[in-house]
Amino acid sequence: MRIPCPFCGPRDVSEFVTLGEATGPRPDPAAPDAAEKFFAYAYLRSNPAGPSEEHWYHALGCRSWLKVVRDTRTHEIESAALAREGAR
Amino acid sequence: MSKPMRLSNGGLLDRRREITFTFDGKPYAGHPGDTLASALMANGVNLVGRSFKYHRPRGIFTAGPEEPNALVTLRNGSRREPNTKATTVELFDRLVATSQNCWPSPRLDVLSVNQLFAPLFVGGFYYKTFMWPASFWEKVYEPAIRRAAGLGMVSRLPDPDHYEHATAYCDVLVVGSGPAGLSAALAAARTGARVIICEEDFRLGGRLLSEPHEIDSMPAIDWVARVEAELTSLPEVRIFRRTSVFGVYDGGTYGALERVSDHLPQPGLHQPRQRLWQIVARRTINAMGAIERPIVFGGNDKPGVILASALRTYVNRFATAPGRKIAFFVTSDDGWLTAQDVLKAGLPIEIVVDARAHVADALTRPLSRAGVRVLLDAVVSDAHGRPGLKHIEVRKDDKILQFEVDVLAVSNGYNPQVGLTTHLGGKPVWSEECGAFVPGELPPGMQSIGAAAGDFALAACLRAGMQAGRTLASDLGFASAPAAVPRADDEPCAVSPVWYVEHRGKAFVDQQNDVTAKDVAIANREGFRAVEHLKRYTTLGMATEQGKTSSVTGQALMAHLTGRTMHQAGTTRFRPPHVPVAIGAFAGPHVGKHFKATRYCAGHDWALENGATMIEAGQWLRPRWFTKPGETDWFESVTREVKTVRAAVGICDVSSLGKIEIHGRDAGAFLDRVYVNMFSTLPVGKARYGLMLREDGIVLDDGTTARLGPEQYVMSTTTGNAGKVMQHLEFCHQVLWPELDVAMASVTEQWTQYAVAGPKSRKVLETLLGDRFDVSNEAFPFLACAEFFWGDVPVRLYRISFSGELAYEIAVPANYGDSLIRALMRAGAEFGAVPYGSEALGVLRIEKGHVSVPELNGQTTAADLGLGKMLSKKKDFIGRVLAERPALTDPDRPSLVGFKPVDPGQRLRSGAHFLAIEAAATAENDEGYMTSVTYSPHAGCWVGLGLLKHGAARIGEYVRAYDPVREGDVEVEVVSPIFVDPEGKWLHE
Amino acid sequence: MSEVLTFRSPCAGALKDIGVAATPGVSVRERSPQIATVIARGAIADFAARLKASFGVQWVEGSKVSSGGGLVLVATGPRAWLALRDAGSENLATSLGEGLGETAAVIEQSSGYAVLRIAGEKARATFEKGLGIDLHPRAFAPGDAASTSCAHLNVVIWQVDGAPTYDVAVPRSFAAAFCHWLMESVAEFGLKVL
Amino acid sequence: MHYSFFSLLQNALTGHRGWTPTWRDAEPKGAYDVIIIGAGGHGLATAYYLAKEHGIRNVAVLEKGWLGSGNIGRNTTIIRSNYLLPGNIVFYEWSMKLWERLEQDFNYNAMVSQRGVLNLYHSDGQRDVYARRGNAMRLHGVDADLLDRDQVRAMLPFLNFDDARFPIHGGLLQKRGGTARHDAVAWGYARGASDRGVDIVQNCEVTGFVIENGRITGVETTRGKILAKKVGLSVAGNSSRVAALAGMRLPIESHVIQAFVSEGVKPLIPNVITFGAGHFYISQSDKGGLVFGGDLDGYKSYAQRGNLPTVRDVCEGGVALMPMIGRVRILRNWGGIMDMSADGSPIIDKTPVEGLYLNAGWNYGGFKAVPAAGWCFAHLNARDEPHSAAAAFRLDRFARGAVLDEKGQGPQPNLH
Ligand SMILES: Cc1cc2nc3c(=O)[nH]c(=O)nc-3n(C[C@H](O)[C@H](O)[C@H](O)COP(=O)(O)OP(=O)(O)OC[C@H]3O[C@@H](n4cnc5c(N)ncnc54)[C@H](O)[C@@H]3O)c2cc1C
Ligand SMILES: NC(=O)c1ccc[n+]([C@@H]2O[C@H](COP(=O)([O-])OP(=O)(O)OC[C@H]3O[C@@H](n4cnc5c(N)ncnc54)[C@H](O)[C@@H]3O)[C@@H](O)[C@H]2O)c1
Ligand SMILES: Cc1cc2nc3c(=O)[nH]c(=O)nc-3n(C[C@H](O)[C@H](O)[C@H](O)COP(=O)(O)O)c2cc1C
Ligand SMILES: [Zn+2]
Repeated sequence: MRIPCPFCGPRDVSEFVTLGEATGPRPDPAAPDAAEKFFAYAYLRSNPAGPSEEHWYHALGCRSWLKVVRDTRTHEIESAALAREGAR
Repeated sequence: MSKPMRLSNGGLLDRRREITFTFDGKPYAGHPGDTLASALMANGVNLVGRSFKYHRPRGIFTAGPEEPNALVTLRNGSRREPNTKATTVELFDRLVATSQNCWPSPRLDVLSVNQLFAPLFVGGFYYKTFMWPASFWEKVYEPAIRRAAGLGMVSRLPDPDHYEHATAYCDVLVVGSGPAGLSAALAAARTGARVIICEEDFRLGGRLLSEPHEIDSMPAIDWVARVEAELTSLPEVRIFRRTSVFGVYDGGTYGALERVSDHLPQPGLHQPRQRLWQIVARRTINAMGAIERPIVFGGNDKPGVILASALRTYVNRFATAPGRKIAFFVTSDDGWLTAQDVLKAGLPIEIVVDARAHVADALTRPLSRAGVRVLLDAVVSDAHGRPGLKHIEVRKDDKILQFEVDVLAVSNGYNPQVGLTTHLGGKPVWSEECGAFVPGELPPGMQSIGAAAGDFALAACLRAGMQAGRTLASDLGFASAPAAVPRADDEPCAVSPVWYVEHRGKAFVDQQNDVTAKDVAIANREGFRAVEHLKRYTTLGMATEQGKTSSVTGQALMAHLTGRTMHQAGTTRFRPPHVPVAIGAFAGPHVGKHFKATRYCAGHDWALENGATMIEAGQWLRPRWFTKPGETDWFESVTREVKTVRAAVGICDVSSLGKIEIHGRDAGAFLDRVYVNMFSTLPVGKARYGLMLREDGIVLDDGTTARLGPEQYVMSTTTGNAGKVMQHLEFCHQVLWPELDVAMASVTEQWTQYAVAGPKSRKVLETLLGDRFDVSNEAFPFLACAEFFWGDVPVRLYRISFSGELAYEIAVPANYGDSLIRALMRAGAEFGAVPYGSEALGVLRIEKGHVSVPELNGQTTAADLGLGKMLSKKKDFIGRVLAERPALTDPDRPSLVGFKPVDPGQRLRSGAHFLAIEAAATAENDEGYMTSVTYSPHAGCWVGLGLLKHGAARIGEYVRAYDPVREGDVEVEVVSPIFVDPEGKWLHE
Repeated sequence: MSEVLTFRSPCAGALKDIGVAATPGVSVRERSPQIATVIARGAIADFAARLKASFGVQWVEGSKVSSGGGLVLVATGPRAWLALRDAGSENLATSLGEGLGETAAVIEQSSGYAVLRIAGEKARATFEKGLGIDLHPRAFAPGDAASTSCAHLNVVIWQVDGAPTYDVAVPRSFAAAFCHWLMESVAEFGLKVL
Repeated sequence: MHYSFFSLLQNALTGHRGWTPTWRDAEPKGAYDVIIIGAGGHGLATAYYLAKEHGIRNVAVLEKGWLGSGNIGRNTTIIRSNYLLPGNIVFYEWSMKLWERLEQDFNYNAMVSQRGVLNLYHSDGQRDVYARRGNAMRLHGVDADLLDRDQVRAMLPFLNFDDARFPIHGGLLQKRGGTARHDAVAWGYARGASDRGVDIVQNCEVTGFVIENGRITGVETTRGKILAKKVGLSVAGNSSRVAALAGMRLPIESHVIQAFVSEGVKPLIPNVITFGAGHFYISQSDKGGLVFGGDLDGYKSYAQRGNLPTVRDVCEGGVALMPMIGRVRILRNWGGIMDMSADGSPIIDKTPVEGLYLNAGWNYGGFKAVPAAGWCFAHLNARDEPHSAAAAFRLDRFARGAVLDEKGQGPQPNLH
């Protein structure tokens, strides 16, 4: 598998580590239902068979965190973007 | 040496040179260009080994990697390679091979008595018996089964050869160098595209080496030579010979194995045995050809029964044959072409049997004209002879005819090599037109051509190659004018496969795993009808050739029994590697001492010069202790080091701890969010202990972080977690809070850092630094930090302590690290300074009650470790919310306390569990476990840290430290975890 | 006591000539430049402008090398560079800090990396045995840089000229492991240590 | 038909014409008392114990492919109960007890081979962690032996003791651990269940749930709607996909793990061995193949295959640990899809939908669990209360913080 790092170009998967599914923005710690929200954020996954948004880290490369949309049935990558840009 | 079966001329051999080799200890000779199989055959050796289950005599059945029978043990000593297919071994000088699965020899094999029990040993018999008595399985049955199973024997010695890994890129990868592959490579290469062509054989040409076709009015092998020359002349072409593409992976990545030195007695100087290539290709042309299919009839495994295409290879390419009285049993036109070649080579043919009623005259005529008996609409039902083939029975119109022959060539059409096309999940589909499974959905970027795509005729292969090579290159933007397609005739290639012939003897479907037609019938009766069930129940297709000659036939038999079509039956799943690949090749160079890279500190050489024993700390090597002359065991050295630190001063390399520099306007705010305690309020020039949680509220890491400037912090982490913490911080910054003005980089490599600890540490630093820096308590109190220059070398100084002593850590750029430790030791000499290692470091921190790796085990909360008070209530931080979950705040959770043996002579061990004094040793009574222990010179006895239920409330109580795996059971007193200087006075002195 | 701290390079003693051919296929030389990590803090345009104004270096976008007046900036990430300059009187990190001001964070790394200059006809064939990236001239040319792995080690590599000559920066503690990999991989071609 | 040496002999004499299907390949009926989704080890064992221990025979096991086409047919066959945490030890030890009498119980030789499982350690720290584990096992009445370097060397002289990057210091041995013939476990349970009336329906994929007023009443399948009073979900790597049909999100990601088998060789490796300094474990099958594996590929996948870097990583570990296997060739390499849970431990529990039960999150360790998971899941289905051996495997433990995190990796499934 090759991940197209937006900065480095396509690189072998062995240069990356993944945290797994991107479970959305970190919840508001001050919200009244923060406990429930944090539980879902930390533990629950949609785990779809199909395109899935994931966090990947280019550990042996440019050290960027990426948001990657990858099909879990075929391993084909639909998009890869720098997480910091998506977050802005 | 005489080679009785070598034809007097022909063949692609270098007859001027002779190569000698031995098989089962007997010497033989062959020529460069031979394989082991062809050389054995030329020497009249056709009985090569015995079969797996029934120990039936077996010979040479094919001429390639699909060989099920001719498995030998190649080489000897530590280079011994069991189960090597003689058909794929390029002959080399002094080659040594031995037969397998037979004793004392293939001819006289004792275990052939197994054949007597054959009626019992049917597919799946072991599931039905050997159940009684239960204990006999491990004692009696299993050992016997294990001894009988497995073919060859491993040397049990370390492999002496080395292996390389390499990566190559290309625009077009061509797999296979037959007519299809060569023309494809040529067409693609002429566009200027980067082309790699991989051929597993040692010669390019594929079937053209075995079949005397004409291309562009020249003999096919001359055409091959011409193409090879042109390809070699093109700068962007790489030709990988002896290289099997074995796997297709995601993103256009292919695995290929180059057998660099396997054709030599041993690898040359600086040469690996094999090189594992990872090839990244934008497009791929699969031109792997096709494999001929056998036919299932009685005795179809006898030595002498051979695939017709293989016989053609042996005759034409290797100028040899397995016998002198040859018969054919065919269902395809291609079989007749082979028969014609055999005739041309001057070998006598007894008979050609074709199951088809009608065969073109052009095919039969040359044979009948030569006086060969031809029988159409007939079948071979049984083959006989022991050990090799002696005669066959042919059935025609319910009459049985007998023929004395020693070779029977079978031809039943071809299976395109679809293996690689399925590695990413594509499923082959049955083509009625080809009478075979052809590729279904292909991996992205791949195209199959030639025989691999079910296009069997030569002209079609050449056409497809030229076309595919050009189109794929042009997809990538490489254009060229169309070139003429090499001219050749399309040979006839009709086939009407016959899967099964009524017979009397044993008829094999999978020859290597001894799976018979009867086993398929039993599987059907017992409900194992799905192709995967058939495979798993009977082991059909699970041998070293992975069903290349057997799977489709087995499926055909099952389809026939169940009334399903081939299409409904489908194939079993193909998996990499397409051909077996040595584990060592996958492992590559990263083995032995180089299994993982070793990280060295700048002070490494100095440490070794000074008696250090080193220890792995993750990938780092750190001094464990320093042996002084006269010391005989580690305990003595470590105790001396600890005592010296407590009484005077010691120096310890702490460079491997993670160091991360964090800059920016929001650096403080950022640290507030990743640490449980406050850092934005830390004054410049100060350091603070920090604790980090994971988002689930469990402790991630700890360390001190110092503020060197208004916008500059340096964080330290544990050695083992340095990478993990860096990744975590990057995540927090890049993903969670990119709006913060923070910049960070690991500076672990940049700084060599030594801890200088003990009451005389200040003296040592004063001596070292002189008036470069004032280290007095007033100028530089506990938890101060500073940066200054020593000449033009920057120095960082921290007043922090892991040992509980008055202590400093001093850091310089690592290029000066070696010099620093030497200077430190010189400065410390007059104060009795000693270096200390990680063992003493451990003793000192346990005595001080500091937690470390054994306590930060990913299962403990801050409160468990007695650090609950550090959690700031004034701010949010990673892990705050989930740390409040009920089970994590349960007062019953074990918490950190100290332990001392009640009998001070007793030793403690970590990993022991705590039980109340009178309690029975049961799970219900388990109250926690010991995390760290040490002999404490300060306490004069062993001391420990551990997690005990309600620990803090039980100081003064006695409990048992129960350690049955080491036969330990020690009564211990629960004490404060801080054994030295509980008020922390020393730190401030 | 008037101690002076003396310098010891990361690869000291780790490289040796390997002579299999009259002309070795690859040469290697350890460089000891000053090094700093530079991380842009605000808008890249501001950073580029300061870089140009203070050092005369024209910034090149992407995974490239920007250089001028003896200063080389090798891109290692979207907002990060390894800055190198041959050792001289002026401290690189200090002068970068002053020259770039608010637009970047500068972190001293002169001892953080071993920097090797590897050149020769067989340099690509050698790197093929460790690097996962494509060094073919169509894919990687002088002025190109990559942060990647070589035989499992983090490296930063950039091409200096078409000889081809490459510079490789390896984290200091891994220098010995890298040298070991290099010596093994280059052995069949021969190595000259300059 | 009872299997024995005599039945084999008898059949041999009559040309093996007397054998009958191992299990009935049933057509689905319109309604059942209990439907179990997934004819893997767990689903089949559940059906078997429902029929045998609870007398509930009107049961269907629905399988989307062929019986045993999931992980039960792909795993590396290791069985052991050498766990660290109490909630796990009781469960896996119960499973081990069931393994020890399984073949006689269901009259099928699943080749349960208690050849011993040895986990190697390479540092004092690792030794102490294993001591903690071994002691926890002993407190639960489970066998555990802590071996030192010499003892390991005497047992397995071919390991790399002298040229190792991370020298072997010793190992934790569970003698009762070992292997079992994976496919045969599925076939044996299928036969036992089918003989007791359970319908095993192949090529029948569950595509939806019928839920009325918060209660399950049946399932939609590719072969039509089938009613049931209770439905048990036992679909291993597909847990999230199937649970999503009932509107649930689970603390699970599906990941690929690869496994390898070498060409067959004569007896070489007597036990199950795991490397403590790399990702590698190995045993030898009765057929002679070295069966081994290592770490996950690390990314989510439903593709049942992995990539080359992991293959290399596993083999590096292998040759680093036992240099003698360098020339042994890999015959076949495959991947299976596992439901990796957020704490690395399984879930056997009710769900918010009444009558719908969940058996999931087995990671790469659910083969050894097959007997006990079947036993406990059948118990839950039949009695509506958790079996004591599976009491820790509750779905709400994540929200409560009562996780069973053996490795201490936190809620990141790919690290377990
Ligand atoms: C490579 C590998 C090595 C392993 N090694 C070990 C080991 O050594 N020891 C160990 O203890 N464990 C091991 N495991 C784990 C073990 O194999 C699994 O945990 C266990 O097999 C899972 O339970 P199961 O047998 O019921 O799963 P499966 O056999 O996967 O059964 C689930 C079934 O559900 C079916 N299904 C899915 N969705 C539907 C649907 N919608 N409708 C109908 N049916 C459906 C599937 O087709 C499948 O047959 C390993 C796993 C792998 C992949
Ligand atoms: N008349 C017939 O019925 C009939 C049937 C089949 C083939 N043929 C003849 O066979 C030829 C087919 O040509 P082709 O080019 O398609 O096939 P080919 O068999 O000539 O060439 C295939 C080549 O691929 C190589 N190869 C296979 N797997 C490989 C791998 N994994 N890695 C590297 N190399 C690999 C083989 O060693 C071989 O050299 C034609 O000459 C045709 O006349 C005829
Ligand atoms: C313990 C064990 C032993 C195996 N032995 C063999 C073998 O001898 N030959 C073989 O081809 N495959 C063998 N396999 C692999 C199977 O053929 C198959 O690849 C695996 O069960 C996964 O199925 P799949 O490849 O169809 O997905 C073995 C698998 C296991 C788990
Ligand atoms: Zn990148």
